Amino acid sequence: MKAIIHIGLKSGVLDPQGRTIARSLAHLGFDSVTKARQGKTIELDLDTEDVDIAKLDVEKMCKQLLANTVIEDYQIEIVEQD
Amino acid sequence: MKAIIHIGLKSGVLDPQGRTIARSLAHLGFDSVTKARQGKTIELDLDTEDVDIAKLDVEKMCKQLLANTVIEDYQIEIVEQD
Amino acid sequence: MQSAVIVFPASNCDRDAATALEKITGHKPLMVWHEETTLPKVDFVIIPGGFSYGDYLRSGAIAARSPIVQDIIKKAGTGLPVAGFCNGFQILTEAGLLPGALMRNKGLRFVCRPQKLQVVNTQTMFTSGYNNEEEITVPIAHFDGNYYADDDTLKKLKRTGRILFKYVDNPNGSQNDIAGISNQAGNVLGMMPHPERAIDPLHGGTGGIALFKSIVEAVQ
Amino acid sequence: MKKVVITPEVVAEHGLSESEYELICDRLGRTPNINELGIFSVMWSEHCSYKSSRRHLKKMLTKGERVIQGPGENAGVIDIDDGDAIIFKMESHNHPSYIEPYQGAATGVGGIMRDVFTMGARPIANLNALRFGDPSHPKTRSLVAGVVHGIGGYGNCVGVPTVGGETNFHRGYNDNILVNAMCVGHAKKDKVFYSAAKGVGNPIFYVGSKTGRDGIHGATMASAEFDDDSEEKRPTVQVGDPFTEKLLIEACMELMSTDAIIAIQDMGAAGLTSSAIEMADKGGVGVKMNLDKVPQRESKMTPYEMMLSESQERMLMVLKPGKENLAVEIFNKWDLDVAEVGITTDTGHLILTHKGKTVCDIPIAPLGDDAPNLKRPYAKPQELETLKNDPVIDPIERGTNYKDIISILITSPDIASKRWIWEQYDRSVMGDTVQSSNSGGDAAIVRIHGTNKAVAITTDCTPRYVTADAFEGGKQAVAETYRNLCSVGAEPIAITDCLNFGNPERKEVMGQFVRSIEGIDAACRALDYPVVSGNVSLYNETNGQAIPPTPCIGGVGLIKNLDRYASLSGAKNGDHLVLLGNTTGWLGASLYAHLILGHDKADSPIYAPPPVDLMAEKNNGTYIQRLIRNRRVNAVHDLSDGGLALAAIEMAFASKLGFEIKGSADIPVYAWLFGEDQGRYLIAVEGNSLNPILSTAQGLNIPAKKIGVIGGDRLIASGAFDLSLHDTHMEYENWMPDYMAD
Ligand SMILES: Nc1ncnc2c1ncn2[C@@H]1O[C@H](COP(=O)(O)OP(=O)(O)O)[C@@H](O)[C@H]1O
Ligand SMILES: [Mg+2]
Repeated sequence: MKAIIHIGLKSGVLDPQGRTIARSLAHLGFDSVTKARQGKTIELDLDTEDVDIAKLDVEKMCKQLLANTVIEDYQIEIVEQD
Repeated sequence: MKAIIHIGLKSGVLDPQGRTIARSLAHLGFDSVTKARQGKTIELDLDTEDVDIAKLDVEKMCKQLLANTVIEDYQIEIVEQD
Repeated sequence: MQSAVIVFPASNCDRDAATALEKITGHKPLMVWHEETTLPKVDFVIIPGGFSYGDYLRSGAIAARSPIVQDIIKKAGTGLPVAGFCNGFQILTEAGLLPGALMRNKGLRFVCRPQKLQVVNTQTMFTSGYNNEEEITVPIAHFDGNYYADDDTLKKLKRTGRILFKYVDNPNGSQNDIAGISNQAGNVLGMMPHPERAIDPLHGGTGGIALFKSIVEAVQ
Repeated sequence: MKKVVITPEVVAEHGLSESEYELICDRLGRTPNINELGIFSVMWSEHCSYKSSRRHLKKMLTKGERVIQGPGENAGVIDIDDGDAIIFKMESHNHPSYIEPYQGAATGVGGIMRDVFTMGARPIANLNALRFGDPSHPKTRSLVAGVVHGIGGYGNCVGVPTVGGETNFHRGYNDNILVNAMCVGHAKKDKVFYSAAKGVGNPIFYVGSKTGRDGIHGATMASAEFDDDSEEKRPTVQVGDPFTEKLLIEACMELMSTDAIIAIQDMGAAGLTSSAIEMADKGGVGVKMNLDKVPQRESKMTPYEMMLSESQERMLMVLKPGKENLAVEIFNKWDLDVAEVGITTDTGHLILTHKGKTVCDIPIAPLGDDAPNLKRPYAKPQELETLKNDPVIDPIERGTNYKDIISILITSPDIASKRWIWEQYDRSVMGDTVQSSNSGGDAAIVRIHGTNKAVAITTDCTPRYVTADAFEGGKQAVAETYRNLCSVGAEPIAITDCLNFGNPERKEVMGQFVRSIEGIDAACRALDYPVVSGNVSLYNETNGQAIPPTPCIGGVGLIKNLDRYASLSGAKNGDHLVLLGNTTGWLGASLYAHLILGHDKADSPIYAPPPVDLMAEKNNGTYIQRLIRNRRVNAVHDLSDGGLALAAIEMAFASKLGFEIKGSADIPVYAWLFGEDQGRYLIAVEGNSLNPILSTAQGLNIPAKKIGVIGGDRLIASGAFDLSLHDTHMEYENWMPDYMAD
């Protein structure tokens, strides 16, 4: 099984990277871009059968290590392997 | 319209960040994790109506700036705003 | 000899590079702002270290797309000597003037230390002042100095003598211990260590002096 | 936006007492609205008003021959000759660093740099004084990793070398870590900028980043009423943007090179509120601002939010009329926000308008004049016993051997090498770092660009001593910085401080605070070494458990000629080792007592820390400076934690040479090796210098004695230990990497 975790800054938190990317795209002439935000994804290969257990587990991982909930939000996506 | 760009290291390129995450999770007792990879997402707000144009545009942005194709792969996802 | 140092937003070794150039060549370099579209007439260009654009997105990525770099790409193609140190190296790879990429250090930490290097090829305009296989000490200070290139590129770099400096005790995971490389034509150098911080016995030692002297010799 | 009714709960939420609230109503002649209440509450908070500490800080020595500006401005300014000035300050960012170590520490570094460059100085060096909990505490490792990463992440990007600092670990900091950051900048004496907004009718400019809802503290209930989902939108931790900071430095420097600026002030704690009010108050003017002009990052921001936001990388300036376009051009060039937000007036009031309405109108003077100035009760210190050479503390009697003792000391978290930390800091950017953490030296040395002179900088505090005796501990912290500066050949000039304590409402804590200040002041006066800036951080306490009192001192000295300086790394084979200063074998509150005798345990008796003889301190330090200037010494190290044994070992590590030393008959060898008598230096000197040094010392009344020689690859103390230099060094180097590894 696979878990994909999307981590982004909470809304309202300054995102200097996103801001700089947006400006730089504008400089390059991509004027349709009104805003950019940067986040990260962490993809985990999990050796579990049970989706529910996996979800709970990954939730714990996010809280304990992967995300900093003071400034970040996260979303978990579980993908059953093909 | 929104574009979400997922950028990850090409397979074969060493991902020390991912490795460290996997190791730290194991240390915390999450022994179901067999592998971790870290990537980034860039979310763009686009002031365009046309999905196809948006796609082409974002493709260009990726090639010109957002991804370094020597080491990175990217995937573009276009989301029509709700 | 007339030289130029390019200044990007949040370059921070621009002054160091200028100080080194002035000390060794006796001439103050021109400081050229990144928004300029053409380089003034110079014999040599330094792309300095620092955190251009905060290193946001990827180190060197945004700077590599600036107007001045487009002109540098053009002129480097006609033989203008260009050297990039640290962030400058990252910019040169992002701009495609040098092959490969600089990834996050293997230890996932910024490293600043006096670093032993081996000069691998002394038959270049940047290294002629060194002895073959000479060991020098030059400070490093970077987060993304882990040099990566695919196998073919690595082989080619080696075969054509384009690896100029190697680390003794690899600090960042670079492939083949690569610390600095040149382009095919030999007029573009990129290296992670900071030779401009090694020109003064009181600060960083003197391991960088020969590099600047080699360049002066070559362009005069 | 709903109108907020000012109920007693709302007042209490703002941390204002009933009497404070009455005073506000009295001064206004009416009840305040929510914006006004918010402004009073932050201006009268402990952080801005120094209400518990002000009366005590006032006692400190703040004047001296070289002092251009003492406390009261953004940072202190001292004269270092030739038209050069050094501007410096230290500040805490403790709580934010505990909540979010990376961003907390990073914004701490950003904030202190702004205090320095707002005065016209280009930052040339950063230092950091860190205190973490016990290494075995589950949070410690990730806090260390995050804080160090954050300090490096910010300072490295801005391109200012981080040249030194100190790091302690103790269970007393488990829930309250300390992150104190110091910045030193250089300016020309006639180009120093101040914050007094003199003159009426001058434009007020806002520059830097946009304002968001960052770090708006407290008052959650009251402000929640503005907007139903404002709570969710309000991050309590600010994110730092070093890239913008770097641009802000360059833009400010560019504008400062013209004559456009009348006054300038960074927006630190309480952002726009405190910067506007402080500038107006100092200049004796009123201020009128239109909040619609404030660059905003988010939509629908209220006046309350704008005034209380702590968004980073922002400055407020008063310009000369006619210079507006110049400022706009420069800030545009650097891609920064710039906006004319107001004007200075003769009303003496702070008037704010928003969407055409006046949303605040308060007299400025009372905000400062009436600010609470509390007289908190404090406990008297306790009597302590002395501990010197009692046979029960003899290691042999206790059945341990010296090899193990050295091993314990050398791998103790406070002593072990901090390479893991400082290798993450760019120490050599700017090309003027002569000595930094990697020399293991006592003070960092940073050259003034383009000259042959330098400043020496150090931070010190030994909380172990302050805990036992706050007065002696306060003295000692100052004296140790003095000694560290003398050790590199600098003339100590002035200090900054960062006073970290628990809850001042507790008598014992207030006692520690007051006594520490008295100790600091005693040392400053005796050493002619004034305080020019500083910061107080109180309430470092969780569940009634206060941190060990930690008055951290940052000392700055001048090296007039870089041809003559010293470090602990210059010892040569065959050099004589000479111990300067009085040795009695004082073991109370020593590292040996804590780690080997177990005196750190909660129930063990508290012994007096080594007293600091300030006369001797001055005398000895002056002599060391003279020896270095006359090139009489190859290496110098002051004696501190772990006494002579550790000083000699550290010198051996730095010089890559062993030693052989021998004690005297009158002091037991363990007390001789590990006693922490103050005011002492270990020096390595060549043969022909030995006798002149000893005899001059005698003439100056300074105890001086040859105790051994440098050379070989063994560390030998007769009657105690004979160790491998290499193995001991590895132990010293490996503790921290091993600890951080997993
Ligand atoms: N947090 C830190 N940042 C930078 N340097 C540090 C830090 N902690 C310790 N160091 C460096 O490690 C060395 C030893 O520190 P310390 O034992 O406190 O020195 P001293 O006792 O001479 O004041 C010094 O060079 C100091 O600058
Ligand atoms: Mg110490």
